[in-house]
Amino acid sequence: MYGLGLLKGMYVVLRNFVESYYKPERLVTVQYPEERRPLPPRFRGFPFLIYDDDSGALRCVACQLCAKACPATCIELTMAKGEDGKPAKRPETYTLDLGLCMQCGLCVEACPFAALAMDHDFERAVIDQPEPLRLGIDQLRRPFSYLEQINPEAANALAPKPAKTAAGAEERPAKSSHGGREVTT
Amino acid sequence: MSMDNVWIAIKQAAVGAARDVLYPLLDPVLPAWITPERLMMFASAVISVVSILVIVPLVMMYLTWAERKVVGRMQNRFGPNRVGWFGLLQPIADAVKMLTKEDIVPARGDRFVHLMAPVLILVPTLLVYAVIPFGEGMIAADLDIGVLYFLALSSVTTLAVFMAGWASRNKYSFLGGMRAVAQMVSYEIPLVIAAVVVVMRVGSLSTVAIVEAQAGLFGWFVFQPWGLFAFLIFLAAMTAEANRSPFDLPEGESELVAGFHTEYSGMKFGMFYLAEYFSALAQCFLAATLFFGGWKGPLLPGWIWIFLKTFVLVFVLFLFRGTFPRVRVDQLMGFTWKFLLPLALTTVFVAGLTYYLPPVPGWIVGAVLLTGTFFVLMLPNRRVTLVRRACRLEN
Amino acid sequence: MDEHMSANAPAHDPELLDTDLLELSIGPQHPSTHGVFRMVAKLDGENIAALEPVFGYLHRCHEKIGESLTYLQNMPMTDRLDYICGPANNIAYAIAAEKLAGIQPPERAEYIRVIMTELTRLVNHLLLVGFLTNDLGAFFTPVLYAFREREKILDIFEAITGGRMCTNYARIGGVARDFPEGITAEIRTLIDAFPRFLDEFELLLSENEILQNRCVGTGVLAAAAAVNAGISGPVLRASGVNYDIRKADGYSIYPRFDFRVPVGQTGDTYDRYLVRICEMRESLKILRQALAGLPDGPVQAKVPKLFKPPRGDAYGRIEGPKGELGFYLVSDGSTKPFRYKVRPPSLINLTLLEEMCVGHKIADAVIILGSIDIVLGEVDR
Amino acid sequence: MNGEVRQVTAQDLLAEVGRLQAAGFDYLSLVTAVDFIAEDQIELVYCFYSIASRKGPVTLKLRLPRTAPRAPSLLPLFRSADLQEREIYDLFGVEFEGRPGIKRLLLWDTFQGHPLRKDFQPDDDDRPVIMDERRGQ
Repeated sequence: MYGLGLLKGMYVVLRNFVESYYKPERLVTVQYPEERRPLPPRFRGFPFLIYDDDSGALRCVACQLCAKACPATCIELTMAKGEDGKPAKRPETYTLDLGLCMQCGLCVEACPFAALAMDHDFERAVIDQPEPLRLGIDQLRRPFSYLEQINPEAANALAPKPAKTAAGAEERPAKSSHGGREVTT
Repeated sequence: MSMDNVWIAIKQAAVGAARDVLYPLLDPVLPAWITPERLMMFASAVISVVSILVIVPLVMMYLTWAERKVVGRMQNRFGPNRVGWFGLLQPIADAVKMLTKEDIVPARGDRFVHLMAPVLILVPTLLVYAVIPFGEGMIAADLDIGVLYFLALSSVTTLAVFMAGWASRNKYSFLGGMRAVAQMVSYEIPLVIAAVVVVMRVGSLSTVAIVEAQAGLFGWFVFQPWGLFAFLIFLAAMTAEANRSPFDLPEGESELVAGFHTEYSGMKFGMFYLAEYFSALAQCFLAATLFFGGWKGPLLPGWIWIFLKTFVLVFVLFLFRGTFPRVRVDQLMGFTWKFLLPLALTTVFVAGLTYYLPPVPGWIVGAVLLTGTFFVLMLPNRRVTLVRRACRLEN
Repeated sequence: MDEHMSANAPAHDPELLDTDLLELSIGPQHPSTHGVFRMVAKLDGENIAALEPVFGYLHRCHEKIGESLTYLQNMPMTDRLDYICGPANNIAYAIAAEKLAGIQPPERAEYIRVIMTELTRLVNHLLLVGFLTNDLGAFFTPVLYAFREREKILDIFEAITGGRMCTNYARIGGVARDFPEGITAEIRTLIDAFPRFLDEFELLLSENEILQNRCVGTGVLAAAAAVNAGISGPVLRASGVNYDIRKADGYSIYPRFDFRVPVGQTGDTYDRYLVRICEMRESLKILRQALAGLPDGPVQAKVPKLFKPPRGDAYGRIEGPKGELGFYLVSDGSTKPFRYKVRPPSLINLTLLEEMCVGHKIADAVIILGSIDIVLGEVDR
Repeated sequence: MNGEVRQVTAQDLLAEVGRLQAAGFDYLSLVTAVDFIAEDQIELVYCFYSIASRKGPVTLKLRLPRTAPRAPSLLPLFRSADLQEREIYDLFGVEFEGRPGIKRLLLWDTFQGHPLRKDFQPDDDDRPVIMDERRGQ
């Protein structure tokens, strides 16, 4: 009969209409600000610098590998000078340009010292824009405990090195599926 | 004083008050020829006009809210629920938005015609509510040519749509305007013939008489074979008249951007939006009056019945909007001239035939004749036999 | 204005009526051109007398940028090509680079890649069928049903790769990270629930008279013309040509899976719609077999940190959701590709757009374009 | 390059393609160009596949001088060459003979230069390439 297909269509839509009142999978809207969907641990926001909870020292040794690995060249950093004028193994300035960063995660994979990880903070909308989009060290630093909280799997892969940080990067635990040596630049 | 004519009592009280209180108050000021009776007549006219102008826009505003909630639920989402509780203030928010938006007139467009089009589309759709019987005796103007008045006015909107299309000096709106004229003119005919079927059986054009003729539950015309088919034709033609879903070609978003009201913004666009809902609501009211026995119905008072029936029909329009893709222009024309019109003519013939036959055999004869024509008429239209095509799976 | 189009103005002889053809520019700012694509149509009333596609509104010189980035840095760039099928682009680029350097990814990585490509095919076809009916005028209802399912798949992508659409997941020699725990169970529930959704979708659309009236017989593409025009993917198969690169090349581990290739009969818009629905069902079959056979082991082959492929060139291609997605890489021995060429299925599928649209109405041109399934990121690169 | 690779010259390109087409390679999948600036040559690469017999790619390579590259167009034989040749003309500046006309595919018509050539210098490093007329004023 000519109109049968139209009636079937109306049946499907009516069923969706009626079932949306008592079946959860027929009403899928998540009311965003009030209800929030849990973010998966591997979610890639903007990168942040990790510092050890106890010593408070940044794990970054200013080796410029992340800056070279970034496709969008959005990381600039300079090595600090020690008291005796010799270069010290920590960054003096570390700026990340949010306007260029596309959150691809290559910097985290390129960092041999596991000083970088991906944040879960995506609500960065602001009404006025006081500070420019370039984040400095103080806005980028986060404790290691924060990483354990948002991305436990990455945290145990980047477990803090038992030896002193300045002793040069000796081999970290071999099997680490996240970041570290195997991945090519 | 049953619930049925509570409104009539209120009106009479108000008119009485106008005579007793208002007239002595204004007597020194009024010119001599205004007698109390004339003042009462004027007061009752003002009351019915004001009541329509208050109730209908209110119902219409919450019709837009209901549409977005219902179509939302059909699509597994909530629909507006941010503005006010359950989104109830959404229509008010829309109205404010429409008022505050900048009102753009296209540079080389025809300024006067561009301004007149929204007026010409809104006024007739409001005038049309004068003949709709909201209840026992609750009708603004009980014209004895009610249905004719309704159909004549509702065809004026075609002109306004084309004016809008032409004056916007934009190719898309021009195409939209041309489509609108073709569609509305050709769907006017089945609409009128479907109404004529009922008028013929009742013998009067007055909407009140039509409702009176549908006594009792099974007295509704929709239970007659010819009444059912006339209603189906009326439903199809009504959807096309109001430019609503399967036939929303004049404002086909996907191809004509926004059809004839592409160049309209601010309150002018608001008036088109209002007019579309007003005419859809008015035609649902008329369908309820013609085929579902207006205010007739057990238990509940009359004016609740007509609103219930109209909202059921409006829900059907929402369902159309949520389900159907858009028909193409030539299929739209083909559907009217090759399917709706012949079917409408046979319905008129069957209605006339069964008038002379006794009720029960008449019903059967009518039903057989009409379903026969329905299937016969489907053959030329079924250019596409129901395609049961599945793709062959190879490796 | 050029003189009267007497040659192919079909309906009437312009000299008699001295009419002219209305030139209407559909796009680049148009609700149904799936991005910034423009068609300049010459209309005779509602019928289309001539139609000329205009490209380039989204050109970002992707291939020039590719030449100034290293092989790994190009990987996140490939997400932005056909931004609906992120993982498929990554995997196609990885396959091409591996062919260039002769690297063989481990077993588990191959299985993960098949699973990700097939999930991407589902995402793409869901989006296409939804928006095709939206162009037809079904006001967002089928789209939202399709998006409800697509969101589930995007959540899986986000759990695996960290990004919903910009996944940056494949690496030269394997994939970036292994599956997190519990994700295979999640994929299995998705696959088990999917056929029920597809049946409901077909019930809503496949026998809908208005959809059939509009789609059957519109934009017919003959098989021979399609092959000659280099058209690939579901559009080619809808015209009756049984050519699927997963079967033809047998690349990666597809020969191990038992699945069929849906082939249409007449090559009109309705066939293109049906082929995609059947392809979704076939993808589910592949996903079930891939999940069952998922081995353990590493997900990344031993690839040096500074990846320097030997001199030479390689053309790697996969059966992307839109057609044959290929990468032609020329290496001069440095860490950056000397030439980085993308073979865009969306662009080449548009070769015969004019022939398919002429004679139809504007409303048909819109759904023909919708049924070809183009994404402007890939067309303009 | 996997599959069979053949070097051809401009003169016998059409004959070679005709032979391939006769041999069942009816699907021209890829047409692209590579700018070998060191050897001062532009190389056109054509990939052919056979639909029926599902045989692998046969690649034809054609070397052209970099200064005024001219190549016979495959459009009369393969419609799929249409847009790809327009793109090569647009980004590499290779003239194609034997086709009704050629227009830039991606860039606007008044754009000067061919961006994918190795020696292409954009107009202003920081500002995007400005259109010709605006520069005229």
